[in-house]
Amino acid sequence: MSLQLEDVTLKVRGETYIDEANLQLDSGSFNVLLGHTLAGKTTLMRLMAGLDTPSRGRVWLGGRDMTDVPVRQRNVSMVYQQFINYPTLSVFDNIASPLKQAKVARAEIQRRVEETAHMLGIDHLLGRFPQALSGGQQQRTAMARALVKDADLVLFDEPLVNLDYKLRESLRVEMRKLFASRDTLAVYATTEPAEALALGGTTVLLKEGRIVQSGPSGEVYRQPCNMEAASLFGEPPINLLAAEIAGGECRIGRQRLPLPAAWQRLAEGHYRLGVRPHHVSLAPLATGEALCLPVQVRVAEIGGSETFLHMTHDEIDLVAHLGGIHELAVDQALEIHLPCAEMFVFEPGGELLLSPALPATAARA
Amino acid sequence: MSWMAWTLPTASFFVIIALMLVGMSIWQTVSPGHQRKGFLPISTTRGDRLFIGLLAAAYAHLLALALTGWPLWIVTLVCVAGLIALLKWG
Amino acid sequence: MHVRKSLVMLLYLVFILVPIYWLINMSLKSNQEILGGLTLWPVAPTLDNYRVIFTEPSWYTSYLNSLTYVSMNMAISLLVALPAAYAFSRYRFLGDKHMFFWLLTNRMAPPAVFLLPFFQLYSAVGLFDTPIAVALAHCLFNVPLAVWILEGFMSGVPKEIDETAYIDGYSFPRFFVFIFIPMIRPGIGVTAFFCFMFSWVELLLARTLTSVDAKPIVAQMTRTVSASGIDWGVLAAAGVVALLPGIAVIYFVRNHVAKGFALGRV
Amino acid sequence: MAEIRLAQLAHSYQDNPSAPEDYALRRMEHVWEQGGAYALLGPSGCGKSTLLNIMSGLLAPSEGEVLFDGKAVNALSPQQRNIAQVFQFPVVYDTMTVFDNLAFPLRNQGQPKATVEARVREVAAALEIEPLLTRKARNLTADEKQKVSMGRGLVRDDVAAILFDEPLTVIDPQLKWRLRRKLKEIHQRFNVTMVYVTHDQLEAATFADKIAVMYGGQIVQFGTPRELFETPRHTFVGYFIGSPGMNLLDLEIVAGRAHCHGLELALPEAWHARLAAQEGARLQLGIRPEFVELVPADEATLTGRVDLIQDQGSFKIVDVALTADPAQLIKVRVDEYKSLGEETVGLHLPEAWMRFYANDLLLEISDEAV
Amino acid sequence: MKPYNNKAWWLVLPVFVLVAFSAIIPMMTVVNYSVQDIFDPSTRYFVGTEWYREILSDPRLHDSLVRQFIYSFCVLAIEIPLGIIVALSMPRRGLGVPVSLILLALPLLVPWNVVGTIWQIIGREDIGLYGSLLNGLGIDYNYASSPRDAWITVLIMDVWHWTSLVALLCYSGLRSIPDVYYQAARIDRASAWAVFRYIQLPKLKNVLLIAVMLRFMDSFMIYTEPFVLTGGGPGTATTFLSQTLTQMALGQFDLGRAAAFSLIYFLIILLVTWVFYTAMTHNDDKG
Repeated sequence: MSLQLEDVTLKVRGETYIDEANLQLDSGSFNVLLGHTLAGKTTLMRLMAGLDTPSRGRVWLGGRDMTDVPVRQRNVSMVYQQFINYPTLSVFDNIASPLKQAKVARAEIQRRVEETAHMLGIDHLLGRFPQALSGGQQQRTAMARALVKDADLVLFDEPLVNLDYKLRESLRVEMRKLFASRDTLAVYATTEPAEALALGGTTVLLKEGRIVQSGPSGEVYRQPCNMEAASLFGEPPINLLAAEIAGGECRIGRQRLPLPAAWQRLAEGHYRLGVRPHHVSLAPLATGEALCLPVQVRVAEIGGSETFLHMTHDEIDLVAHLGGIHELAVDQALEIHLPCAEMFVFEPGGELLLSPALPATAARA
Repeated sequence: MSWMAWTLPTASFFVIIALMLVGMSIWQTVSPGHQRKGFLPISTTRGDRLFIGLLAAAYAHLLALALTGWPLWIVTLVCVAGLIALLKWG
Repeated sequence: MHVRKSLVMLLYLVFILVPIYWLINMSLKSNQEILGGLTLWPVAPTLDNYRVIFTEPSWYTSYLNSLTYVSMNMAISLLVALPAAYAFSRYRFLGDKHMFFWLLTNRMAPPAVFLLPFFQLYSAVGLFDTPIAVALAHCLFNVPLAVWILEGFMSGVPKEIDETAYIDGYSFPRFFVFIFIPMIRPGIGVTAFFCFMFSWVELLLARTLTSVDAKPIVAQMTRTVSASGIDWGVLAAAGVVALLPGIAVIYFVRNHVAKGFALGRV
Repeated sequence: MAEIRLAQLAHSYQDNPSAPEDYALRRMEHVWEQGGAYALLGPSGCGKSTLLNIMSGLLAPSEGEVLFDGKAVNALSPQQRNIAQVFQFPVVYDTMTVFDNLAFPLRNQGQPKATVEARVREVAAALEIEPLLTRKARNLTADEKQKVSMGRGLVRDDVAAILFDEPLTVIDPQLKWRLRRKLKEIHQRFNVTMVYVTHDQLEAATFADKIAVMYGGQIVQFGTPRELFETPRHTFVGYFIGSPGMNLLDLEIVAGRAHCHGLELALPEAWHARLAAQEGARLQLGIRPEFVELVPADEATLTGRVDLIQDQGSFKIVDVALTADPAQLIKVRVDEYKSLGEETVGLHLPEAWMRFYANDLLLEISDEAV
Repeated sequence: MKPYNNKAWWLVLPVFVLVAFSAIIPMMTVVNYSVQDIFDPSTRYFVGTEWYREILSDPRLHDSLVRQFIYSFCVLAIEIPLGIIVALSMPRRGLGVPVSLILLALPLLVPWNVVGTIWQIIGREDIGLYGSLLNGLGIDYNYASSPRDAWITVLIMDVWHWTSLVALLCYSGLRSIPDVYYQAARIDRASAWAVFRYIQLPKLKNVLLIAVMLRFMDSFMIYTEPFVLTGGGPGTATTFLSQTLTQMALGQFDLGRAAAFSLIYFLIILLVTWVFYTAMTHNDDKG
């Protein structure tokens, strides 16, 4: 079943929570809402579910106008960030509750609950009560309840955020597999760009109640429509540098650099350059043009196989995500190389002018 | 109902109070008011201001009865004026 | 630190228990011994006082009457307070805060003069001298309290539970009865205790709204005054017996009370 | 400032623990050196918060001792140990302003007014909460509150150690970067021992110089992030560190030689001998996804089909199902521009990055033997 | 943020109807009475605000009002701190919890007239434990003849009767404070006083609001216990507002005057309670 939002706006007492959202999500697709806390992700999902009614605009589900249909009469389900289960019901009864309300036959309930529980690996816990479970098990119970009834629309509101890192990693893969074989429309809210990428599907970028950009996740990541989108989607966030092109030079801070060939076409004036941290290099590039900037090391965060290097150039904060381990002292002076081929160029207003070429075949599984 | 010992003045008093409540409800429904801060030391809604006004009026009448020999209708007039001022600027 | 705390608690419990002990002490004495002089424990213990209470119909029926209206009051209070508390904990609506305060103000009416209107009101609707009259009258102060306590407990339940239930297809009444009420059982236990307590010990309204058929224990006790003076022993025994249902109620809800006190912001 | 030593420490929440499972913390010996930045990493329920609370003195261990600079402090309260602790969820004093919150630990020590003022300003500047100083703490957002909680830990300059219990749980990911960086800078400036509890390996690795990985109430490995990454001493460390974790493949010994899914491994003789000597134990080969190489199928030792590709932006994770055993997935980390279809691929496992485990523990072999 | 939904009124309606029935109708009746001189239900004359004027200048009202305010102030000044101290001293876990809960609740379960009776006996200098104890110690104590002793006895009786309520409410408030707050305070080296001032007291605010209001209202309307103990005496030492009112209403059967009195009484309680309520809740609205 497809979902369409048409000029959906939510205002409560003069305060705008969602501003003219227009969105078309296809049947059977997996969609990620990505944005900071308070960007309006939860609100948008509540509008989709029918828990709230928009102050303006329409919500269409499968071609039917559902704006004023109460949530009970829509076939949706939702999983919350908090582990929401009925504490007085056993895991079995928790999962069975939507089926019981739908008056499904007893044997059928038994079969479907067991099947769903098995799929999520909680079939041995059916007799227990939610309080006796670990966080991961509680959230699996909540997910099972959402999946058992074959809803047209399943909403996940940051379901993994309160779970352990490793558990998150494995549930993420499970989720992808669960939905790969269903024609349910899934919407998943998260604050983590990496999660949005890992889950695949479509990404919708939200900021302050506005939809900034939507499209296939890889595409949105590699071709953000503006600076806002670029900085929302990326962790650590993309480096942004104010630059001026004048007199055949590119000026960044006090630094004057020769103008790269790729940018010859750009008119003179002010621009903003964006470069993702993993494209920043400490060594000169083997191929292609690069901007070379002197920087001072602020701090080097060393992971197992990678280093996050925080630096400043003329009061501008920069981050590099480097493969391998680089032990660098604070205040050490360095030169970094920013490959022009991987750079985004934005107008001062934020519109995208140039972006790196997409890989020849954008592979999708 | 005779045991309730109704009199015309008290009946009209209650009718006025009831009308005020109904009026305030309609007003709030038609054009919702919000909490705000006026000359009163706390931020109030319209309903709060009405309550404060009525309570103050009751006390004003009692004080007038206890301390002065003024005719009560003067006090009542002052209170009505005060109530309106309170609703508008309180 | 802990010693000092326990000492405070112990001293306070002694302060509380001495008068209770004195009551029990008196109930086991004859009137001669009570009035004869100070004895720290019954010198000639007697159960005569209790015998009076358990054999004279006017005594034990008054117990039953009291229990009847107190149970009715608990039931009515909870029944009406549960939905109202839900409304206050989940929604904002026209005049909600004023309504809440108005409910509280109902405890402020000085009972003495309201007795007559009460008497006339319940006579007018034909409820005078029935347990239901007392039960309804006690709602005046118990319902606001019940709403207030329950609202605290309900606010502790995340609203996402409600939404999940609606998403699952529950109607509001089904959700409320089968999901929500079981979740706030401790709160209901605590509320029931407070309703019981205030209704059980109240004297003025209970005495005014009843005469013969529904006479409560508190009114019966005031009749121990006779021409020969107060029958202290029987009065004390009646007081001791009057404590028992309360202790039973606390005992039954003790886990809920302890847990309820732990959960709620009563 | 202090070195913290845990001597023969064990803890059980039961009164009479008998089996090892009864212990939340199994007997351990451990040293946190003065001035280090450490992380205590593990899944939930592994005992890391228990250990933290024992060090801070909120919990008394049932066995063993905690020593600060060689002095046993078991009997001392948290205030006497002079440590600071930041909790998972923000703890602020609602009715105080942010300034008073930060000044609270100093005022409790009776510091002079000028010192309090100076320290609070310094810490507020470091945490970027200066504009909030006059606000009431109750009106802050969750992450502002958490910054205030951290500030209360950082404001005392005489502490023996600062303990962090998953302090960034409530913080937005975008902000986590800045805060972690702040903490690291603060560590470098104040030179105070910091122990940071987390379940997030990235957080641990970026914050700490050395990480203690906990599993089932034990510290299974203590080392630099690089050591944990390159040479996990326990399969759990291999699985838990790295995203995704280490690939683990079962080995069998056939005629004295190590085989993996029917193929004999190309290894020096000494390794075959070493592995064969462990026959009977559960033998596993571990290799990091980062070190598995994709090669044309005809040049490879193992082949498989691409099962799933996860785009992570800067790289991709490819799950390869082995031809010999499609249930066995091997994860490979590849460059963001590498294009792949649903084809059969070859895998090359470089010998230098292969690690071997017997019953989950790392097998080692001295260099001369190879 | 709670959603705005006027349908919620349907849920409040039963409470509204029930309480309106037993509150608004009697209240209206009292207002009606207060402007009339009533001899019997059929013989009544409209007198306007005469009763109010008379009562407001009646010295009996002034005296008992002052007595009442002093009494209520003392009740709050003793019971609220004492209740908090007792709640702080409650055991936190184990068997002690239910045992102390039950023991604490005992005085609350004693019918109010029995409360008076107990103290009437226990305070007697001939046959009561406390009375004879005090006299044995050389302190001249007799609540039946000394106004001061009577007054103190009523106060102690009230403390005995009601402090448990404050303690129970505070205990529940204290239990809702997560342990981590105490841990943080220990680490910040907070003194016991600071823990109380900055952690416990703020969390107790809500329960204290209700405790203060309940205790204020009930103590302001105290009737049964002093009536049983001394009948308001000796003299008028323990004649509080409620008793003055009852004497007027029942003793003199002066319904109109009594009604006016009780409305003035009601207004006083209303104002004081509203001030408490507003002072303690209006901070929440900002948060």
